[in-house]
Amino acid sequence: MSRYTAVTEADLAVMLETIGVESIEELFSSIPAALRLDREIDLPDGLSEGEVYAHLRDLAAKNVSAEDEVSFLGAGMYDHYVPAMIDMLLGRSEFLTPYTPYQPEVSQGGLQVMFEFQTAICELTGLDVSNASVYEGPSALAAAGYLAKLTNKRGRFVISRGIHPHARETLRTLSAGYGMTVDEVPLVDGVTDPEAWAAAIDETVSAVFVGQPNFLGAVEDVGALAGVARERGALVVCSADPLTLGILEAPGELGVDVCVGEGQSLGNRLDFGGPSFGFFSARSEHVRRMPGRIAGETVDADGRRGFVLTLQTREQHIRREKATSNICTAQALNALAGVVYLCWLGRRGLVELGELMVQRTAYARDVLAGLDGVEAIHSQPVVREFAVSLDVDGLDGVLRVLDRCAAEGVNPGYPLGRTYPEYGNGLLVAITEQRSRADIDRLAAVLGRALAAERDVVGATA
Amino acid sequence: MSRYTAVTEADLAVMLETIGVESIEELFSSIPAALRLDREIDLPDGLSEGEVYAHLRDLAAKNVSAEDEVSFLGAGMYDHYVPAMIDMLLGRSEFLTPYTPYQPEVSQGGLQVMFEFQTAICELTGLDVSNASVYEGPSALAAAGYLAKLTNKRGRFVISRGIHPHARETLRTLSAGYGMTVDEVPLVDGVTDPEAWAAAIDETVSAVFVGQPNFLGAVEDVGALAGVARERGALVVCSADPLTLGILEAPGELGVDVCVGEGQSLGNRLDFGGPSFGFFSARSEHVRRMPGRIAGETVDADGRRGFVLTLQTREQHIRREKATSNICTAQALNALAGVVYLCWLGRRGLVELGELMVQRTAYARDVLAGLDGVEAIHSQPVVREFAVSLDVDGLDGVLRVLDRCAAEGVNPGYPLGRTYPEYGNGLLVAITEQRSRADIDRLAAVLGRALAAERDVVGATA
Amino acid sequence: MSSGNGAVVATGAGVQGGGSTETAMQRARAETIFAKGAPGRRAFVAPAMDVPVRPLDELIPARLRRAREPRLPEISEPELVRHYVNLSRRNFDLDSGFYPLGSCTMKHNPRLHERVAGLPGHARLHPFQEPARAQGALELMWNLERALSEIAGLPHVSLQPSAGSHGELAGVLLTRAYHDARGEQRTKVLTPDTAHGTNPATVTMAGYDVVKVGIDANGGVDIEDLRAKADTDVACLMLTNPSTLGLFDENIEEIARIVHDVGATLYYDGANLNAVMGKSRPGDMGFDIVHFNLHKTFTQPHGGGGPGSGPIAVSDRVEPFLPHPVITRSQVGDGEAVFDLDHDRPESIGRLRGFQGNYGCFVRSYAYICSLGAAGLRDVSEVAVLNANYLLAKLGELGVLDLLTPAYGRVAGAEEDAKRQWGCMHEFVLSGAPMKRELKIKTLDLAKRLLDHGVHPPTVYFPLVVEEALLIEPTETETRETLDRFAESIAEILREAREDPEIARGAPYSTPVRRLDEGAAAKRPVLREAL
Amino acid sequence: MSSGNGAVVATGAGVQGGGSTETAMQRARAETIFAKGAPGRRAFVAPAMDVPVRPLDELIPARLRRAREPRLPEISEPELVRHYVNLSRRNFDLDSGFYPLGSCTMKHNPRLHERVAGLPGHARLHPFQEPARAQGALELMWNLERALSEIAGLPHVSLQPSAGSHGELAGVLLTRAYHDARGEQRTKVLTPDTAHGTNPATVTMAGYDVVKVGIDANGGVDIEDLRAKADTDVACLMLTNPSTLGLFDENIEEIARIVHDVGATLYYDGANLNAVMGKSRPGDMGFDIVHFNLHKTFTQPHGGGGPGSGPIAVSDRVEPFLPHPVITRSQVGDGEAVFDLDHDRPESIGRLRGFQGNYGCFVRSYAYICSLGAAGLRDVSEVAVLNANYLLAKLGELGVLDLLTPAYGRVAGAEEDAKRQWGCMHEFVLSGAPMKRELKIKTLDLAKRLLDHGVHPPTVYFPLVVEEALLIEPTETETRETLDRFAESIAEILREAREDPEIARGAPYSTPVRRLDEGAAAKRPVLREAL
Ligand SMILES: Cc1ncc(COP(=O)(O)O)c(C=O)c1O
Ligand SMILES: Cc1ncc(COP(=O)(O)O)c(C=O)c1O
Repeated sequence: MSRYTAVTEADLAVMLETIGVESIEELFSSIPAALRLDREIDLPDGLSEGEVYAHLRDLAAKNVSAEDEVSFLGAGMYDHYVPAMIDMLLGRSEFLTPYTPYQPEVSQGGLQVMFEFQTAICELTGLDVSNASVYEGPSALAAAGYLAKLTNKRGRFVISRGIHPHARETLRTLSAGYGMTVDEVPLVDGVTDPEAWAAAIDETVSAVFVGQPNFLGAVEDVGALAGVARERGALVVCSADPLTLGILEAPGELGVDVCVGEGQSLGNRLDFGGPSFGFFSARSEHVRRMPGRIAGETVDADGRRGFVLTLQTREQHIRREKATSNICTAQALNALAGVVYLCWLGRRGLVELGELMVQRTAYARDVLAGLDGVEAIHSQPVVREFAVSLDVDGLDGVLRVLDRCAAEGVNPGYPLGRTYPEYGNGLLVAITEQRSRADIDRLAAVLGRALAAERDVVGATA
Repeated sequence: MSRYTAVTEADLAVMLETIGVESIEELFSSIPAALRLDREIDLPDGLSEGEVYAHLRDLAAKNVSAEDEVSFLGAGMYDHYVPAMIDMLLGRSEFLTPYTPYQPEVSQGGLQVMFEFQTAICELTGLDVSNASVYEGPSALAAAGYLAKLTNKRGRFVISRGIHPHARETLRTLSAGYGMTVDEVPLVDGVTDPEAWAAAIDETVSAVFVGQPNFLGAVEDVGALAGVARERGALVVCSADPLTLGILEAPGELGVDVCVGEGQSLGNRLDFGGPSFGFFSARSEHVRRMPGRIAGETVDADGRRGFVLTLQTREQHIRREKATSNICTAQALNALAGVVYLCWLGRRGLVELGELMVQRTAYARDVLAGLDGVEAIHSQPVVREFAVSLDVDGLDGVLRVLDRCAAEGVNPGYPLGRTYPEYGNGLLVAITEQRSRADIDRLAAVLGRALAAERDVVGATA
Repeated sequence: MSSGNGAVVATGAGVQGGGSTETAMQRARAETIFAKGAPGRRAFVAPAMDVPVRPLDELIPARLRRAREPRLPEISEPELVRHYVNLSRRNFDLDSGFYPLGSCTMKHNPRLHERVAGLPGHARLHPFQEPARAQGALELMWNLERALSEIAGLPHVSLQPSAGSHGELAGVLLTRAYHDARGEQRTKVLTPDTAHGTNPATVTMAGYDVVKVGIDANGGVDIEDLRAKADTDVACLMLTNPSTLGLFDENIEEIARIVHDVGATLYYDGANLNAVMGKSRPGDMGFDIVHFNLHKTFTQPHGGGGPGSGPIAVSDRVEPFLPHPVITRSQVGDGEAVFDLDHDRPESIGRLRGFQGNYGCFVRSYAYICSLGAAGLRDVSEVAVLNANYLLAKLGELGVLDLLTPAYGRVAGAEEDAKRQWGCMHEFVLSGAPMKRELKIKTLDLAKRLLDHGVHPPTVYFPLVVEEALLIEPTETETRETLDRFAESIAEILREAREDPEIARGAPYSTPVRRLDEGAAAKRPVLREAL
Repeated sequence: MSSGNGAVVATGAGVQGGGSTETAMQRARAETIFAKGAPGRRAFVAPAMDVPVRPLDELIPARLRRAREPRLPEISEPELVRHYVNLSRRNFDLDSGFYPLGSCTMKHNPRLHERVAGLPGHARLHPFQEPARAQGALELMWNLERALSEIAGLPHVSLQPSAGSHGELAGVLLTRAYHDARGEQRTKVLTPDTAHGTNPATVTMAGYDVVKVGIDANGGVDIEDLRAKADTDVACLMLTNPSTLGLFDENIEEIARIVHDVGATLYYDGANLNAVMGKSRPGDMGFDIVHFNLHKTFTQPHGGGGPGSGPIAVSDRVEPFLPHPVITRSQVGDGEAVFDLDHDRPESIGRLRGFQGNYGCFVRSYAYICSLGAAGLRDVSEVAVLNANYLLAKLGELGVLDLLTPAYGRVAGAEEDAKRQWGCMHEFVLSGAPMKRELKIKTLDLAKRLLDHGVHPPTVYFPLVVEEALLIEPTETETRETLDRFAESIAEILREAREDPEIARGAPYSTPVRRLDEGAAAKRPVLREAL
């Protein structure tokens, strides 16, 4: 008997007797002898619950989390406050432990949550239909590519360089199998270059991809970009930051066919990158090519309202090699957090939170731009994130500045040079509602000192 | 509308109209004008959830908890590991948010938990009946005194000085009202002085009180002490540490009438001293004088087994000034933690945990006694706690040693001089299963260094 | 598979073409944890024995050791979790429905409070940690004391009492210490007929005699009776205001004068503080001692019957006697404030319990106060009173008040034809006497039938001064829709009872068990599982 | 008071003296959150606007801003909590009962895992935190990779894939990269008829053609068919072993030889790894690529359909193509080990998703491995197999197997009169065909009737190769009593159906809703609330 098993000696005797074997080993006799391990696998001994807790806590203590420093890191995942109610709901066995609602009669809770989630996502994006979640942002974008491919069978994708670098790469990886070419359109003053965009799109293009706001925090003119693509018969995919959609126009109003995105900022923890959820919404004409689970409304034998998984003939368990996606286990629990978060914010809260971010971000942008050695990378409107460049020596210089700030308990943001060589000494700064004016002022002070120190050292050694 | 209210302007209009008043203020008109506040009370403005979280987290960070140091503090509350399952169960709305089960048909969960709790406590203490919890250890002891007073109407209590100082004092405070004299019997070599004990007890004594193990960690000869008291018609009350009762004889087997105790060590957090629970068990002849809620078994209209609050004619809501206690709200949720913890340990686990504590404590006692400047205060058998004296200058010297150790992340224990002037340079050290041999060795090293440093300084200034 | 029937599968018979569809699982008898598991099973795994093992006999003599193991269950972790999760589902709770249990203030319990109370810096803080290393906890307690003091309008606070009745005991013992210090031997404590049971019970435990004071036609203290009984043997008058009838005693100033004139203290049972926060203060009314129920007014979750917390606020004259330790704050210049515990309180009544009180509850209630601020707390009381009056009016609109009549609370000076005849503070009492007479169902039947409507019934048969009483406290956190639905449920039950009283008398039907035989339980008490 | 019926009050009609006792609340229609609340209500309160406010038009031009607010609910916090708590109670879950959903490994989810995953040092760690300040996370991932590698018997691991099917896609793309690097253009991937739907779906998404391979009389891969189809156009064979029939393919060595001989890779769908941990390793069987389902074998809770995590382990020849970043460990002398993320992987297929994978799942599964250790993991598989075989035997004892017949799994060389005729690994498949024929109830009816017995039905109608299939996986965390009770429930349902098949056909009866019309939902899809 190990930690979570329950076979006592008495049980074992009865069970072997009932089965009609002498030993457990006999049950494994279908495994060829040569393949049966004749040793214990090489792992440490098991531990008591308290010991495992202590070990995992010690590992946690080796990380500097957003609980430990004043962090302005964003770049795709954001340190928004997760209301305590969400922890409670996600911790309820009834939501935490069941699987996909294959038996709707005893899964009305999960199914209704999906239905509510779909409604909320449609409201946010302004599109007709939503599924019940996909893995996360970048693979959601790749899934939109696959939908486009299934729709128009064309062979080329055009993607704005303003899309998150992970998403661009995921699209490349996952579309390589079915043989797509992926062309990137550069940015100018922080947004997708409209001329290069128009030039890149022709009738061979299956889909175009634009981020809103883009990776540099800039608000794109999605409507204009979409217009060009639609004219040439390409599907328009927008990857949107859902928490900006109380402020920014709904993609569905701007000619977008599919709106996807990363859901982490909606009530999900940072979790070093996952699990979170991706959302996937589209115009209704695409519904039968959508990936993943979709909940729908129906009635029971007594005429009571109820919910079921529906349109399953799209899915792998029914259609197998003809399925519109291979996804099976998705991110139901994270999507639950998402819809609860949106309801917690509520209609007005979404807007108020957006306005708070816009104002504080504008303030932070001004304050940082006022520092010696800091310059804006672009002048576009932003919601909660903006890009500056530091007057230091490329990525390494930025990293040294970040180290100095970390020593003072401040994390100024994401070093853009990691993924954008063209902004080698760039810094991407995110302002969530958890970063107060005092925090921003502290950032300015600490960053200012760190920059001065870095330039002193570099000056001295030069 | 504030944070948790929901009256919109539209609601307010309808509600006032329905009531037939013009304003909310009108509803307060029965309060004499002179007594109505004409200002807002003087408190800071309300905060958002995230801000309150941050404030409470900052306060938490100003404490050094058992998560932050290697702590050997015990002295009545112990840093045992609380299994995660308990947090989950206590966090379930169904256990967390209802009140006392006044409506048994929709409270079978809570009532059955009480019934199971009572069973577990009876098994631990070896007594016939248990209630469903009282506040905590010391007031449980005082409640036992009140039961004795109700039983035999005598006017004097005799209490061992080995009982927790808080419990001794609580007994004095709470029995002062009904006019009891409380006499204390001193310790000799760490246990209740049997001669002084025998001398103190006569036919005027209502109840005697002994701790098991006592405050110095020593195992008392409860049977012998009880015998003397019973001969003279006094009720015998034992305050027992429940987690030692897998090792030590059940008080019920030793002539004890009432066994009470602090339940914190059973699956409850330290919480800076509360909430936890007190348990209260007794021989069945005392059941109708017991304080607090008691769950009993019965059947429903269809003959189904069920549970209800019973013997309520003891209680304040029925008997009022004739009640056997004034207790109303008790510690149901903490008692739930207690019974789940006991089931988690299980029959064998309780004993194994006890054995681990006994062995590690013996080891620690040896290792510390081997240090220069450390001496045992007594030579009695112990389970998880023992007392030593440090060769320093009284309580102040001990406190300085503790400060030094704290700076190295170790908390060696409780300075006995705080409550026992006769052990002015005493230190009480507790070894839970969370303190490994490595931790004990670290304690020895750190304490050794601190002692040496203290003696150097004192020597130098002397 | 578990006898604790889960949420999803309901108990009880269904019918299908004549045959019962009930399954064995639905019929199963409730099994306790002691009936589950099997010898040898376990959830707990001990940490490794990492020290040299010595024979137990050497360490603890056999005669002191346990001869027979306690027969605790032997059960695997999965079984254990299922048992208690399934048990939980047999409880009604505040997070699933309306819970207008009068006098108990069943308001919403924000989850934020559980989160902050669970921070290891609070939850794993040892109560004997040296004050220098527990500054955050002491600061929190200081801040909470200051807030409660301001709310009560009394300068000094002790957080120590564990619940309301513990606070009452503290208060009466403080009264005794106060009189003792003045060399007076008083013997009586006055409590009105509407008092909660804990009041008289406390008086007895504190060694005083209870003297009851009648109530007048408005449900307030009968001033004449009070005057007659208030003599110099009286140590204290204990009062709830608003009273347990949900009514503010308009004569409170006069009452205070009478009590103070005979040198007695005036004690405020704060169970109903939810009605007056930020609107009126006990200290200003003349009270000397107030207890708070943090588990009511300040939303510490009720936990199925605790934990609670019952801090007290007192006037200057009572302060010297407060339980010790008390929290102190000192600050040099504008340096950091330093907090400490002061045990050196020579006149103190002493301790009421171990350590510093139910700190975990302080964290929650302090978080609540931080969230709401002054205006928020005032809003709480305003909406609590608004909701109660609305519900009362709504019941009137639905014609319910003919059968469930308000016993007290006629609005002073209301015209005959005024819309508003009845008023209340945050709760109100109805008498089911007419209903019992006319429909032949008792308040208890109404309560049980309410269970089938998915609500927790109000407090029943309290206060004792009202026949067939129903004490309804909706709290401020409920919506108008919820109040409307509750009113409709009551109306529906009365309608139904007029047609067929047997339905209510047989209720409930949809609960995990049907009506339970409490008499049998008391007659032959079975108080533990037989093993 | 809520349309999401709570736990305690069951839905549906009762009868009392002829009249229905059903209440309005019990009859209420399920309402979504969008139907609740009222304009102006709110749970969220924003932090104070503490910076100078500029006109929004100055910051974001009106034409980019939203014209019409999203119509999210407007609801108070108490209402919101109640809505979702009540909804939760309409789910069946693993903590309340038996959940033998074949192929899904519904094992106990220890709460320790939720606790450690929730530590802020893990839960609030930003994925772009500099590796130097995320050493704990990287060390954890490294340790987990090493453990999974040892379990799989394959040297390299990537934790990146988000679930099993994502791991499959990674695996097939790795296969493609592998062949590409060798200059080979292969076009086909083989999958046996027993394959899970994600296998062929993955193949298509990765741009290959699916070629189906038949199964033999024992449910294993039909070796002759395999030989016939295995040519040099074949890039890969995807296999589940034990298969979705719960049977270990005894010819695995031969299969591996055939596949490798044509230069293809052998992919192991690790969904059934729970049968063989510490007993046998895919790497030793000859597999090149393995995916794990942390949400099955390593007890990441299923969350109602995720999150999951699908790490892959691969052989040396596949390693160069692994998704980046990969975790590296370096150590100078016996200094502290330093962990880093290596993005410089020129042959990598690239990323499959953002960041480093579902770290929160890694924390849980790593805690699980730490708790169990080597012997514990072996015990898991041994008991998983023991429990499945016991349940199968128990069903035999109860005479169930005449109507629900094992389709495959006859014990090799069992004498005619041997007790043990049928065997399996950790799960087994029964065919309901005889039951359908003789009792006129389908597997679906049996499944729905099981709901009234308080258990979640097994997987139904999968694998496709078995008519009226019922795929039963009890897992190792269930007790013998639970298995016995389940077997008795099945027997009882069959007995009942013999008397009256209508009962099963009309089932369930005791659930929050009765059988749902899935056809109608698909025909006229209503996929969101109309506002
Ligand atoms: C009016 C009144 N006074 C006192 C109390 C006792 O408070 P506690 O239960 O906290 O001891 C109550 C609790 O129900 C009450 O309603
Ligand atoms: C045999 C088999 N393969 C693959 C999968 C897919 O795994 P996932 O749901 O994690 O994508 C499953 C899941 O049900 C399965 O049972």
